[in-house]
Amino acid sequence: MLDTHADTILSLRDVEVTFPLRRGLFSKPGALHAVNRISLDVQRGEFISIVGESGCGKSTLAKTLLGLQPATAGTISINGKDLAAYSRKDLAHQVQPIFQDPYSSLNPRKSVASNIALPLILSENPPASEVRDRVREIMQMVSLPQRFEHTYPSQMSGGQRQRVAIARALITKPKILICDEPTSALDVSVQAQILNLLRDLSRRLNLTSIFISHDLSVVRHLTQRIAVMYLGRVVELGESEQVFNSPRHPYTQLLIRSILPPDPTHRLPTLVWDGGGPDPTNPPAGCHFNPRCRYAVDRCRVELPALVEADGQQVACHAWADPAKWRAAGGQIPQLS
Amino acid sequence: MLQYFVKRLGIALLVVLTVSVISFGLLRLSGDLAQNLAGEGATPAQVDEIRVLYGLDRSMIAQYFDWAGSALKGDLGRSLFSNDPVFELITHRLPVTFTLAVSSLLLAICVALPLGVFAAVYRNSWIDRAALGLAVFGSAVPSFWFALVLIYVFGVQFRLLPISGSTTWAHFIMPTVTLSTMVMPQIMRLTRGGMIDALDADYVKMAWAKGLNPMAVFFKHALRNALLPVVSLAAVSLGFLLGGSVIVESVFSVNGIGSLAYESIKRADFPVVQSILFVLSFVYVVLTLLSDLINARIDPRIRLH
Amino acid sequence: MSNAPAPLDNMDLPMPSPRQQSWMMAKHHVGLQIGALIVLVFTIWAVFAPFLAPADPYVQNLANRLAPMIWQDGGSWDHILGTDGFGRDLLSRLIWGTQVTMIVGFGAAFISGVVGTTLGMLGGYLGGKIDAAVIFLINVKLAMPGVLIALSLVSIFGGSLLSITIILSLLFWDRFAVVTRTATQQVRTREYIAAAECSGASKAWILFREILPNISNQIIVIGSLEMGIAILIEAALSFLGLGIQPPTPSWGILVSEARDTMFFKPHLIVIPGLAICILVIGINLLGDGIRDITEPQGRN
Amino acid sequence: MNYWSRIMSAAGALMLVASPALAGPEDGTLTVALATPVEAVDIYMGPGPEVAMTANAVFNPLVAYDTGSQSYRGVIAESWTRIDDETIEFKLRPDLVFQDGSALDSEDVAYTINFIANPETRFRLKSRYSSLVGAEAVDPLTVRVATRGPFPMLMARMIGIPIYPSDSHSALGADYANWGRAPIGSGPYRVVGFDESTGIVMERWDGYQLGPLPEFKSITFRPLPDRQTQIAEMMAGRLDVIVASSPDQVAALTSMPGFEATIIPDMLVQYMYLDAAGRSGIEFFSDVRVRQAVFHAIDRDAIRNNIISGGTAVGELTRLCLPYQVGCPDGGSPLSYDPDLARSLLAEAGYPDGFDLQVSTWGPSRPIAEAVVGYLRAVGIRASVDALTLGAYRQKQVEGGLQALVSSYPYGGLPDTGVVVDFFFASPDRDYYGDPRLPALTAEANSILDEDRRAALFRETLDLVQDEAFILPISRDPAVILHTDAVSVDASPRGDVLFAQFSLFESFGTTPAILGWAD
Amino acid sequence: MAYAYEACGEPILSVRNLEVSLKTSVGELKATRGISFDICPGETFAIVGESGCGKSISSMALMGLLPRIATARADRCVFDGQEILNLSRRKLSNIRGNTLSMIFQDPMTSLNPVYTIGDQLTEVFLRHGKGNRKQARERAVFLLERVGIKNAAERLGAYPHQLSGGLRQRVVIAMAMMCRPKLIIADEPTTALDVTVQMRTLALLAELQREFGLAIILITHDLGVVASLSDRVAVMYAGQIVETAPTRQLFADPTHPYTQGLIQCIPSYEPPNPDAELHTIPGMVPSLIGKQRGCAFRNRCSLAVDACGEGDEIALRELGEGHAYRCLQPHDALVANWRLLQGESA
Repeated sequence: MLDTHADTILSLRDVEVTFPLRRGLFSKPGALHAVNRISLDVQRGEFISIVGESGCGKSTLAKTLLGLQPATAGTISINGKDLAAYSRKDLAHQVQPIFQDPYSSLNPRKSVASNIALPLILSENPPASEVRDRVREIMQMVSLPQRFEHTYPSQMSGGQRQRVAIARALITKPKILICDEPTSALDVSVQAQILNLLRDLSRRLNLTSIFISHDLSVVRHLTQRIAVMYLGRVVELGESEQVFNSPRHPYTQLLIRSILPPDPTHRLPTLVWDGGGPDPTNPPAGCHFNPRCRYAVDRCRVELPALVEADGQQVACHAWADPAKWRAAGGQIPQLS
Repeated sequence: MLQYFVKRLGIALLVVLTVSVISFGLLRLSGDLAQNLAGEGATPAQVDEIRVLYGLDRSMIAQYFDWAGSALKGDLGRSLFSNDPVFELITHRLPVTFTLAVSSLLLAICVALPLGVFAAVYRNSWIDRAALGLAVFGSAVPSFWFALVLIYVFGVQFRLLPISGSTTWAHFIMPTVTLSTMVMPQIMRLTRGGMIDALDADYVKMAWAKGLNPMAVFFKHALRNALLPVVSLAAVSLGFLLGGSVIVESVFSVNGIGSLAYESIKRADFPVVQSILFVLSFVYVVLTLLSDLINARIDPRIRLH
Repeated sequence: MSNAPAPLDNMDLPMPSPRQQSWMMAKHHVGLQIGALIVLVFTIWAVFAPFLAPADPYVQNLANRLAPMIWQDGGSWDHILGTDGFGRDLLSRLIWGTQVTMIVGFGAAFISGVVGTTLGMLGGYLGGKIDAAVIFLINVKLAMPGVLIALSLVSIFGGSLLSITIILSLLFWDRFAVVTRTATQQVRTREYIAAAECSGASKAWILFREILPNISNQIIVIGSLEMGIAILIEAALSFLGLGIQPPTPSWGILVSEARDTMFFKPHLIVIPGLAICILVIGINLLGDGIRDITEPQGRN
Repeated sequence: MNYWSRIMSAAGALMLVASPALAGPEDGTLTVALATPVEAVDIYMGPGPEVAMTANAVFNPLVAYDTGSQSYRGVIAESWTRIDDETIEFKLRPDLVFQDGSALDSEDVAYTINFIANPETRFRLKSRYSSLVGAEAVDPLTVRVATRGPFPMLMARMIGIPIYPSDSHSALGADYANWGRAPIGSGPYRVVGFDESTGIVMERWDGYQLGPLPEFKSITFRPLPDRQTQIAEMMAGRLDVIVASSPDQVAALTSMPGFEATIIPDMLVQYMYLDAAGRSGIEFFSDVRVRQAVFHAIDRDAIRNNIISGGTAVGELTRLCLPYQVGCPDGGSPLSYDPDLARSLLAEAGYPDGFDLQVSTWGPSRPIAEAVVGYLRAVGIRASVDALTLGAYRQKQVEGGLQALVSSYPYGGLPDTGVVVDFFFASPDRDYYGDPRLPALTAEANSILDEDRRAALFRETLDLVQDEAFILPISRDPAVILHTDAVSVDASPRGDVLFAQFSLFESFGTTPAILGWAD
Repeated sequence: MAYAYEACGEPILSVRNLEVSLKTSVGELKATRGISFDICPGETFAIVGESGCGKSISSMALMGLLPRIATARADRCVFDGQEILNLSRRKLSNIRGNTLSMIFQDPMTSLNPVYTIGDQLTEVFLRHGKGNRKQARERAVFLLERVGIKNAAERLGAYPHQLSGGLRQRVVIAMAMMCRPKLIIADEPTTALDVTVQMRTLALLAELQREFGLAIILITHDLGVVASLSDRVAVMYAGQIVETAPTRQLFADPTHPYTQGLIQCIPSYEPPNPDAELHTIPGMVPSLIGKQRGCAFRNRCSLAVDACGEGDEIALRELGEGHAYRCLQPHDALVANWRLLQGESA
């Protein structure tokens, strides 16, 4: 189903991450499927987004890609080599993170320069003069003035800190950048600065970027491909514009309808309360989205839909597996109204 | 909830068991009990006889299981010194110490809780400074010294209070006051800290925003949340007071478990010492379980854990 | 105006550096200053005891027992605070006692700090079975009545400076462990830890280079509190006769020795008692002050 | 006069004017402090001075020792004869009864002796009685006591063996440890209240047959372990009698009106010995000059006069034994205080710069050890006190860990020098002298009954100890009774020694009790 | 008058020149520098701005919930005919939760974890003497059902941690409605919620407002929220209102350079041009510590001139129909700038 492209840098096959759930002394230990059989190929230089609400497993996926959280099943390969086969230091040259919270992503006890230099020292341990030069070089690249070198994170604003975090991620010249909601804690005006910087750098350095976000509107501007996750599974995957213009999965449609544009003529849709966010420890049977889905039929409550190709997009929805048959059975095709 | 407590109970029992093994081993390190029993003038042959008579010639493990086996049946052995059953010695003395410890804890709570609440409510005011000053002084004054000063002032100079013994409630006043200074500062600080956190919490802002009066905000909304660590500390403190009353008991000649332990340590009466350590750790574990239960009453999040 | 990289020359630093900020707060923190002053004075006493003490604290003169203080009838400049029950110079014993008291207090806090911090950090960072073991150890420690254990241990191993210090350090490691464990758990979730892990940092590097500096404030604060308590407990053990052994001039021993005469020569018991009290107050104020000026939530 | 002292004396004056002692002749009740709580009024279960003080008021032994005439005299026994080397026959006084009205006869004596000699009964320090084989009632007033081999110290031991009523004691069975909470004896006081916390209350037993009735209608023994608490209670008027534990306590209280101290001499012996045998791994004490140097360095007079309560009132101790003890040789001259000589002896022996030394001690000898250490430091020996609990001390002693010991001889009051040499030289645990002559001499002295030969052996032993500087007799240690002026204390030599300072309330024959009301 | 757009008779809340300052270890921080506005009954008034602009602290000042280190003063602060800023604590508490209530940002922390939601709902009703316990319960059930919670009567016994974030915020909204308030201050009511939940919560607020005729002060940083919910809006920057207008007017004709930049920053406003940069506002918010001069935005403004740094503050310029802005530039120049910005991103 998924072709391994010649220039695939990162490849996920049926990746699963489960956490044991201990409910009580006498009950059976359950399992939380944070990431549930995800397969994905990322091309070199691609900017891909993973979108979903809290609890959908996107952050766990990020951790797994960073090697911080071992996958319970499936394989992840980077440059054709299994992630587990990389040593920590080699992996550091392949993948680097940018995290969400600029207030916790820098060590407050270290100066800006030593925060930035850390990956370099750990992986290459070059002489001090080289460290200094490379720190200055990378600081310039992210537009941090050199006088910030000896300041501490607590003296800086959120946007400045996030630049430090980007500099730190890039100092080892990694191939892949994993950005876990890097702007969600920032003000809009600063968010735009950071987004521009990220896009600019990934183009200039030919980085492969995986951008994780809960905000579809942020993602639309940046990325070439979008994967939408719901309760540990990818429910829709496709080219960015295509997903935006013709979302297939009811959940993607819901997400797009939830965007509030800065347009006073746009009125809030009247919607019935659908119970809100799902409980990842106790996902519903069948299609996980079925309790919130207005198109759901009996089949959706029993059978888990597979990810299928539909006009260049991939969708995990029974309605799109075979629309004609679905319609014939009295089903409605999900539409972005 | 039930499962949670079953698990806690299991760990608690394991803790008591470990404590008993450690104290048993520790005290056996201290040397040959038979030598002590026989006295200074005894010949080696006499010592050997005593060793056999008291069963001290067997292996440590056998002795431990022997002791632990009887301990389960409530028989903690006999004092080497007076030959009294240790269980009786302890049950005679425990009530005195328990009265002392509980009254000290109550006094400490009665003073520290309101003080902590008001210190937090009127942060940086004179009342806060006074409370913190009291806490700093209380945690710095050596209890034995404080006890002597009390004796001097109230016992000898003004003769308001009896100096020693544990016959009437009046006898307990000075020991209680002294002992409570050992835990009062901590409870005060913890209450204050918890209250400050609670008062800054959104739900307290919400309570103000609902127009509730200050007492309802402080005592209904803030204090109950601030109370969780205080309850745990109170349980730990009670355990600490039971084991830490030795100095106060000694100075005020209160014949409690502390002075029994002290006397027994001095004369190497290790079956008694070992059993006291065991009983106190058991009491401690029971107290912490109790505090968990109380906390579960206070905080539904624990209840539904 | 919209070309990347965005112009940043007007970026300024709105905040003073952490060190400047702490220093600014210290300048207004009366408690910290008083505490620091007390600790400094006593430390000087302890370090320079050989030069400050007017007499050898061990030289006894049974013919000149319980000599009065200088401002009492019959007092003399030879013994400014008078002499004790063995005719030894009380002032000298008090000054040398500072050394003993501070060695025991600091030593016990230091050893227990090293032990407790190591356990707490390991439990907090590694989690799982190791954490469960650390929690169990802490529970066992808490369940043992500390003072009685200390008394028993002193009766077994004797009351040398070293053994008292080690025995006391057995009493205090748990609080370090509890605090560092919680603090480590908090710091562990910080994203810079994950960033360091992504850069290939070893566990040791993360524990000692990333986590430890960030919990060091709390360790210092606990350390100061425990040092105060260690001093009090050492004094109490000595008071009960199961602490530091005479003629070593520990303050607890000075109080203990003065018991027979407390109603008649109260200064013998008041002076060392106050010395303990003031030193511990100083240490506590210093610890509280350090926490106030270094804890992030203490700012603003 | 400083502020505190002024307050103090004001308080003292106020106290004495404002409220007279609660106890006193008015209600006939005497209140006595117990430095250690008494768990049972039973000397077998709790061998110790405080227990002895209470037990001796309730029980009587067969015989007592008259320190004045230095001879044994009968108490429950009327007379005694030696049947053979291993047996003595006691004739009891007729018509004696216990406090519960039951007859005191040979059955009770035999029962008591057999109880303590029984290898199955458990109590501490049982080896004291290990030379007793048992006793046998020949007729209601005759009892024979058998010993293991010739046992010259039997009479001395007998004064420490109170007689229990066979019926009530045996009824307790295995719970004999509870005996002391409701004991029944033949002494002048009955226990009417027993509480470990509040104390023991005794009432005069008007049926007492063995001597004049004591003056106090009742006595309360209050456990007060802390020294300053004892003083405070005394000053507050809630206590009549303390057995003083330090000269400062004595000086402090007697400086105030209304309090007196009475000294009863010769209770304990304070001594010091050094590890001449090298058991602890030090070798310097194997040189006699070093031992002499240590002993020369110590000013025994100053210690006695300043550190030992009542020390000013007693003479120098020249021997390890006390003068009233049977067979204690006179003479003896311990090494004089001469620090210069001590230094030169040390230099001569090759230790001009001294050495590190741990002076172990335990219990009440600690201040003496501290003073000794002070003197040793003055001659350049870097000594420190190693204060031990009883258990740790015994352990260290058995293991050979003592470098030097300052201690007291705890069986004071047993009137036989055999007890002394037995204590010091019989047990290998205590042998830090390394001289085989000492145990040999002791063994011989304690296995024969010939008093003259024994005295000669004792003299030889103690001379050897003095010449070789094995043990330094530091001081005789009196008991100082601190009391209000409502109480009188008769400290003259008397015929009722039995842990003498602690038999304050019993009287034998015509001699009244040591304590009484002042006129 | 720029403060009120429509002649609504008596405004429910009228604020003039509200100043809040904080004492910090490094000096006095002027969190707001004289803000003024009126709120008419039944309207939704949005205050929008980035973090630190003083929007939240103003609402706290109105509620009398300022932290200890903060002090507030105002020329006038009249709610429902009563001056509330210097009211005694007792009188203020009679208003709070009664005619004036508040919704906090984080539903996870704004409910007391140790009491049931029923207890917390009825508490405010009983406090203000609106009826007895039974009536309080009935009202609570009614409101819970109204905010879309099923099995409302059962849910009264639930503890907050048993509810999801969206449900909790509904409980908080119901709680604010318990005493039929005239004005609700909603401080970032949906920021902590997931996007799908946010939309539904906002829709609920809009419904409730229509149904009960409430006035709402909506404090937010999200222009999307402003656009979909509010009638009028005030844009705050560094403690000042830099522009105020009816919502449609503001989006149609954003005048202040900051407002323009803010709107332009939002990523998805126009269909994207893959090669265009997002619009940014360079630099960062100035420190509010110490005395401020001139326009606070001048160091980030492309139109800044020397005069922007002079004087105590820039005067508010009226454009009519309740639209006013605080800038030295004439309206024409600003309109031109806006065109330029739009062209650039197109």
